[in-house]
Amino acid sequence: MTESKFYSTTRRNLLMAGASGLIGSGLPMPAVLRAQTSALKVGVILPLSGVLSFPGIATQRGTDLAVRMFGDEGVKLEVSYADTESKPENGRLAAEKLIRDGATILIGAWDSGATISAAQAAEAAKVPLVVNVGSAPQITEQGFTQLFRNFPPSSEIVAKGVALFKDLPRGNGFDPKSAVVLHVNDTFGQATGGAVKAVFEKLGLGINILDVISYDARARDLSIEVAKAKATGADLVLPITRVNDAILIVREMIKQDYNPMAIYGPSSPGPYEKAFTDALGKFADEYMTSVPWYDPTTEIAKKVLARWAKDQPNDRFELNSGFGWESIQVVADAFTRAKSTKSEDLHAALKATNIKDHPMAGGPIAFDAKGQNTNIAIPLLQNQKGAPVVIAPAAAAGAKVKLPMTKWADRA
Amino acid sequence: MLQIESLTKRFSGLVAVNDVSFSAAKGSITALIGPNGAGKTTCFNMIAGATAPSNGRVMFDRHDITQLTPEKRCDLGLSRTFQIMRPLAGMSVLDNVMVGALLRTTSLSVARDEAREILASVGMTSAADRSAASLTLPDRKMLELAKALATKPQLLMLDEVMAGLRAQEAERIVAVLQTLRASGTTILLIEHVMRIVMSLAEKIIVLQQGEKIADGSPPDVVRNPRVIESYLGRKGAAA
Amino acid sequence: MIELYAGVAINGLMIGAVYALVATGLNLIFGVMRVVNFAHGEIVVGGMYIGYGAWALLGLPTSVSVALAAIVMFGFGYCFQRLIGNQFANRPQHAQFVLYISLALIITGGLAMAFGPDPRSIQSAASFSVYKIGSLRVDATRLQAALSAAGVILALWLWLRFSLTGKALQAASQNIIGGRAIGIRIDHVFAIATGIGFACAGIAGALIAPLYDTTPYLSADFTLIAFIIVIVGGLASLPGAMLGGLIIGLVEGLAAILFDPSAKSLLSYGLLIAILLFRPMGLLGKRRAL
Amino acid sequence: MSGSTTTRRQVALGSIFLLILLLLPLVVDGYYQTMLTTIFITALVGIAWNLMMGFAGQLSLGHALYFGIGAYVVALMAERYGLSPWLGFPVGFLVTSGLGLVVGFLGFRFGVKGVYFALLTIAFAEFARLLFEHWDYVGKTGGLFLGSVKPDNRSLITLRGSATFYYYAVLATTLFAWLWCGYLVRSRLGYFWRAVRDDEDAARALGVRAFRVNLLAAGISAGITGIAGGWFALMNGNLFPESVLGMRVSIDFIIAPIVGGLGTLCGPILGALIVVPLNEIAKEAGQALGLNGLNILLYGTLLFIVIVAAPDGCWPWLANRLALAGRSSSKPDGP
Repeated sequence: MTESKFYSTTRRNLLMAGASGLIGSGLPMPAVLRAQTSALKVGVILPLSGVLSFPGIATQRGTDLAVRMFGDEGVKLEVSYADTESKPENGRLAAEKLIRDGATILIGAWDSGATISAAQAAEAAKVPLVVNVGSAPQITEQGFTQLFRNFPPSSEIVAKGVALFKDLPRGNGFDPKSAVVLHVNDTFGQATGGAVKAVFEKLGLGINILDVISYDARARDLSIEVAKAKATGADLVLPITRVNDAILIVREMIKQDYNPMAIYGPSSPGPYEKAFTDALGKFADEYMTSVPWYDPTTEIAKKVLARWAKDQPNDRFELNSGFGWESIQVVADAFTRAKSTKSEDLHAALKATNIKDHPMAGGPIAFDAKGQNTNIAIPLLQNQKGAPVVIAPAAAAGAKVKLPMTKWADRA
Repeated sequence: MLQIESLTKRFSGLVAVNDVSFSAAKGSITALIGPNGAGKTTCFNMIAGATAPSNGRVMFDRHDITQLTPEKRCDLGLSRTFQIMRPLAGMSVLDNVMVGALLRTTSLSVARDEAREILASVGMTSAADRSAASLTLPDRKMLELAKALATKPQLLMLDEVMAGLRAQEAERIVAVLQTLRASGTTILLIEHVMRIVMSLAEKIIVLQQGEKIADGSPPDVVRNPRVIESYLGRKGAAA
Repeated sequence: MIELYAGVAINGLMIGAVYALVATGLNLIFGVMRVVNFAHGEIVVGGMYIGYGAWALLGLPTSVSVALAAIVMFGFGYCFQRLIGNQFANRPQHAQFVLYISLALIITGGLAMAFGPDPRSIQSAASFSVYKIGSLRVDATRLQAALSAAGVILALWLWLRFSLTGKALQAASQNIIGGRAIGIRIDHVFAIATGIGFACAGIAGALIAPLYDTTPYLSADFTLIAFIIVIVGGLASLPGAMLGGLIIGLVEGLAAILFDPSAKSLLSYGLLIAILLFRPMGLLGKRRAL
Repeated sequence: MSGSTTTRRQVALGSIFLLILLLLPLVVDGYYQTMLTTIFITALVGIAWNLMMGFAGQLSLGHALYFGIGAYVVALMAERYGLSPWLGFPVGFLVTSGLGLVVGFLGFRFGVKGVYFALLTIAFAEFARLLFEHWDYVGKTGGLFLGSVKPDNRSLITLRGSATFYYYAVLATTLFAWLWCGYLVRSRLGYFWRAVRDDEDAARALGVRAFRVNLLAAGISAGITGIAGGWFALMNGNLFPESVLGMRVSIDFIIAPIVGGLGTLCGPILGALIVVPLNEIAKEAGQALGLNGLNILLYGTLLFIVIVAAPDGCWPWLANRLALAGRSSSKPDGP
């Protein structure tokens, strides 16, 4: 191990010396000055193809927007992407490729498996890895020293979200006594589904979880799952989904005329997506989720949203693009303070991160000993009139919650 | 050496071999003859273990081998050739013969030497390194024989090895068989070339429509009226 | 609870009928040529994209896109077999396998490049329509798909039984050499069989396009399920494919209720293993084909 | 010239090739080292699979079963019980070769052959995947994660470490497996395998115990694949049922030996050297052009070209070019 590190560092030094020598001979600029003004090479690992490419590309849009915005402010970032093809095991190779290409800081990898895979390479090369999205609790439990996660673990999202849900006013036909969990059976869905059951019991909502139904991540037909949920007669449906399965579930609920008091996906990405509201129209309304979200009241969020509306008029700024944006903000901030493109300097700067103005809701971005940002707020969202709005906590709420849900048949 | 008792094979209602019994003495050459479809090859397959009999027993060296697999029978010293030749097409001629020789030895070099010797005895030394798939028909026949010989059989079963060969090539095989008999190997043949059968075999068994109609020395069989009527009657000119 | 079981059973049978059509195509190709089309699921997905494309670009209804998918996939299958497949008729199994795997990858890659990875779904008022039978609610689109699939299978069966080409196909499936001896143009017959096999898959794809969101990466599941059905029902047996489809639809539905929906295929694979070991000719198959 | 002798030229070229591989980490960085390690793993599984398909003639489409179980055994022992992979690998080998024997036993015992055997192997692999996706002990779909490598890590004990460490470790494993398979193929057993592959009935008539010989091929092939899985687990640090037991894994692994040349010792290595970088290049090109799926298309096209234009794979052709001259593709060749 020591030996190999010796080889790789020597080699990198050799390469850099060679490169600067080359530049030095060709340009009348001192190598030192050149190094100071050179752009920071950032490597971003995302699932840009395969089954996760949908959120992966959304994250990329946010990342690109931030690069443009910080570039306008004079922060020179040179971003290159590596695709994991939605395969977790490709994270490592992607990370190593980016490091080879000169990236001294990494961002990634949207999906938890690929993130841990990439973290192994980052750890070995001592290159910091800023996690943009990735909610598996294990990510920060492996003892990685180079990892910084600006995204909450799923258990925390669920706990904070359900706590808000608990305080929603009851009455007027909304008084749920029972619930059924429907979750996608992949890494994320399984962890979250388990957390939901635990949190509901722990917080004492007085809501009985009747069944936890898991469905295959590749399932194209959820009619049986919904029939099974309907047969429990639960007042609440708690779907842990991505975007397409959420659409399938709602469509099936309409067909089977299943009208629970509420549909609420704690830590469920998807239902706030444009694809969801476009696909379901009026049937998308009143669906609730709790996920990290931007705080539309802040100046920086308004600025980001304005620029987004200009650059990406056909897409919705949401969780993935938001954290994609913030991942660049974290890197740009560390780069500005470190005034260096060296991994170790960036690492030291990241450790001292304290960003107060950032678009996603919550306290300042800062990382604890495990590299976790614990200050991310989780609002409760509800789709209203074809778009998600914050309905809790009250301070950030953009609209009032509408419960119980309107029956499907009455949504003419 | 070999004793067949009431061997019967039914294929979904059709009786291919019906209650056939005969025996072959050690060191003798026995020929199984009969018109096409008489059940010779089926009989052969049951003795070699490739087909399970519906009824009857196969005794080899006073052991009942009716339930044994083909490879076990070969291990006991019972080796056969196939009527439709089955060279191991992906391997060289030498390797083909070595597979047989490796039954009796774990040493590759011993097996290789033995294989070369056997190839020499059937006159195929020059073809040793060729691919088995590239052989001509006579050579394939020779290879079938060589493979079977390599397993050092006590009982050698040959299914029409001489069919389609020119006289000169057939003579070569006859010579090999005579040497084998001299060394004490028992041989069971299926053969159409009556000239060879008559000159080689001590005993001839005649099958017709799955039933044995004659069993005896060549002169006896030739004189048997049923044989003359049903079989030699039409092909007598060839004999 | 009875309502749940009845609903799921009906649902399973309906989707099973569509699966049966997919499997019928696979079965026909195998029955005639003894090759296993590992790209079958990709053809289904191709059919789905035809259904989607016809709806999204031209606003065509499913009935029209089904015909379109049938024609396109038949043509594709016929040409593929004439140009490439026939050269592989006597090649070893692994070579055939690699050929179809490469075809599968080319189709998947091509579709991903053409349509992107995002799921495409057909949405219309009909997406939500149901037939109410007592307290049961039967999805209208699904029922139409099931009935159409059953109709296609029946028509195909009649055609094989009574038409001259159909009889030639059957002769070829029983004895290739014999078929050639009585003057059947084997190359042409093989191409027809592949064409029909692909057309079955394409039709099934167009039929389920309104039910499932289409992505390029769905295909492996379709291929596997078609295999299971063919093995369970019996190779080279059309009624077997129908029976197999219905059984698998039913089994997966019931497994989803009894265990976990995400584990429902466990039972299908268990069934496949049991059939392979104990009744390799399948439930309605008569002979071992290989 | 006989099938089982190694010519001096073969030894010389092989040694040069090995020397290049040994020195390569001095000049290439972590990315290429990992890429090469992936190539070695692909070659390792290819060698194992080829033993079963190319030499013994059994088409398995479910080698992910052994790869995944091997990976899980090594990872579970290391992560749950803190046991060194030095113990994990032998256990993994025993477990996976045992599984290979079970699948083989069921298949051969019940006379399941050809396409049916292939489907049986798929069914077992998919069954295992679904089982693992619902089995708490192995972490279900949540996956199984290895902790990060500690700063005081000693690679020779934990068998974990830098890209360079894995490079040499997997290279050594692959070389060892290659030599072992080369030995086996040229041994008495190897003759029996090829005999059974060419014609099982004819081989049995020559006294070859086809059942036992087939089982041995299945067991050894599965065991080696399990070892490859173990390295994958240590190197990658995370395991998911889908990513090690999935159908895609089985398919990916058999492409290399087919492209390289079935029934040759060097085919799987050559195939891996072609297939893995090609996939990587196609992926990058697809990304640069914004064409989702380009890599899959190119991958498919390559396979198509190979199977139509060079059905015996690339190795026999290359061997001729290098004057390593195999008489027939089934003959074991030098490196």
